[in-house]
Amino acid sequence: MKYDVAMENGYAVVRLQGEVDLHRSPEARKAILGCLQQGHHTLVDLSGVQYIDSSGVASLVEGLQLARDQQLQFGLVAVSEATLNVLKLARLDTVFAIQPDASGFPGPA
Amino acid sequence: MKYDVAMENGYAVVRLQGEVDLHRSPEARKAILGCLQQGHHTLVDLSGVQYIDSSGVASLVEGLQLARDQQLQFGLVAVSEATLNVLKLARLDTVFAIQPDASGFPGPA
Amino acid sequence: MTEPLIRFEIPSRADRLCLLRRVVRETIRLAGCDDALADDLVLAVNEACMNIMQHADTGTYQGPIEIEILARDGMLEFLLRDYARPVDVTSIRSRDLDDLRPGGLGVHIIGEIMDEVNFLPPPEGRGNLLRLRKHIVTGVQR
Amino acid sequence: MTEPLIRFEIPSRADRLCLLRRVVRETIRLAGCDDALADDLVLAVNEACMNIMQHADTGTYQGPIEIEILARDGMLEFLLRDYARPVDVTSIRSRDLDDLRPGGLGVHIIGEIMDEVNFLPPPEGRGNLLRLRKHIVTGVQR
Ligand SMILES: Nc1ncnc2c1ncn2[C@@H]1O[C@H](COP(=O)(O)OP(=O)(O)O)[C@@H](O)[C@H]1O
Ligand SMILES: Nc1ncnc2c1ncn2[C@@H]1O[C@H](COP(=O)(O)OP(=O)(O)O)[C@@H](O)[C@H]1O
Repeated sequence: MKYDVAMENGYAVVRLQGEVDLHRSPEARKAILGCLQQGHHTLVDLSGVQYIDSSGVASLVEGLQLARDQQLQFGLVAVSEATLNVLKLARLDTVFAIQPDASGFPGPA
Repeated sequence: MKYDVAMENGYAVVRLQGEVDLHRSPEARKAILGCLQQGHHTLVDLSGVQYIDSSGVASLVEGLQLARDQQLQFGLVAVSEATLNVLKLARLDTVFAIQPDASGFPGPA
Repeated sequence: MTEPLIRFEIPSRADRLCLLRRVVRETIRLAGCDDALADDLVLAVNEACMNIMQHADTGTYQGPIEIEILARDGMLEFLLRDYARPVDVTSIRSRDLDDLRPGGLGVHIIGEIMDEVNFLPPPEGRGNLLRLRKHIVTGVQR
Repeated sequence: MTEPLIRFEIPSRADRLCLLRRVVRETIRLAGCDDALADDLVLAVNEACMNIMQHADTGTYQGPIEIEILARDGMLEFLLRDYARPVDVTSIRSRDLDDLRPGGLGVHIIGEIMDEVNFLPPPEGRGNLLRLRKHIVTGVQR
């Protein structure tokens, strides 16, 4: 797994790539929570994620929870098929705000 | 592995595809020797061979020997990189007549 | 007795899950699984190994994880063996998914994907033996 | 002691070589081998397993073949274990390649590809333990 963070349309966009598994999800988690802790509305771009396991999904859930606590926006962007499959298995596909790309989010108020 | 046999330009052309290993090379051997036993000048098309081991190479050597015994022509066609690598390791790359395609052979006299 | 397609072992370390997934995938692809089914089964086996890495001996287990994959009776069977203290099977349950919190997803995911999930008595009375089974429709090459 | 990347076992059957090759390839790719080197190493390990299938117990060996792959000291190491009668090491030699005949290529190919090829005393005094070693230049991920 690798990731980068960019500012786009008022959001911090964390783009994850590769395999987000127990070994590598702590990095993803840190990147996501880091953006939120800095007060950014945050999107996670999952287009390049070939594999994600429950620890990776847990990092996304943590992001969502922290965002709610801090009254920040949080969403998923360009969710790969592999990721959507796992979100569905975890019954989380309707819990997250999901858009094909960052422009699908209205931009922070 | 799978194979087919076609007549082309006066040669029987045995086209091998896939992985020619200890498990599947007996079939390749039978196809090659079968053509020669029927008195055909024979070419083996290796363009679709992703893997060949020493048992597959041994089948080619048997073909060459039988061809010599029977005074038939025998050659290799469109040798894949994987195959050429193994022929080189076995120092057989100069022993076989090799052409990019069947038309590279002169046609039986 | 059916000969396993493969038996292999990895250390109980998160950085070996990547290889585990590749070995499982290659094995079940050769056994006739299509990509979508392979994705699911790889995920389920990965989750089961994660659970050993995270929870066996309350997270301290350092020993090997042995995996055996068999194809028989129209079924793919995955046997996962560890040498940790026996798990209290009643403690293994999926949480209520409506209660949004990170974690607690693995057991649920395994159950969604697999047809049967059972802890068996381990062969020499040590450790744990988890059996995951999945009926498959495609012809399985033996 | 270096933990192996993987330990696995296949039955001594030609129809399992395909899976062996895939497992070896995935393992050494993760360890940093490029495609060309992976091709060669897969071939060499395949040839060594073929030899067990074809020659161990004069061709009658039915037991398992155990394979261990390690990365250490800038080297990839492959340990192949069988439980056949000990081989007479002096009988294992490559033939004169100028003498054109089918067969007799495996040992030569293994020697061409590998940096070291050795029979070691097997751990519990049974069977055979063949060690193949290859120095690699790329950084090996542990
Ligand atoms: N191999 C195991 N050994 C011991 N306990 C386990 C094992 N697998 C699962 N458990 C127990 O089952 C619970 C639920 O597991 P799971 O659904 O994977 O969620 P999580 O691992 O995130 O807690 C774990 O919290 C743990 O208490
Ligand atoms: N694992 C083994 N057990 C017993 N004998 C072996 C083994 N490996 C190789 N040999 C011996 O070495 C010889 C050369 O092997 P090889 O070069 O692979 O050619 P081939 O297998 O075609 O004879 C074999 O014929 C056999 O006598």
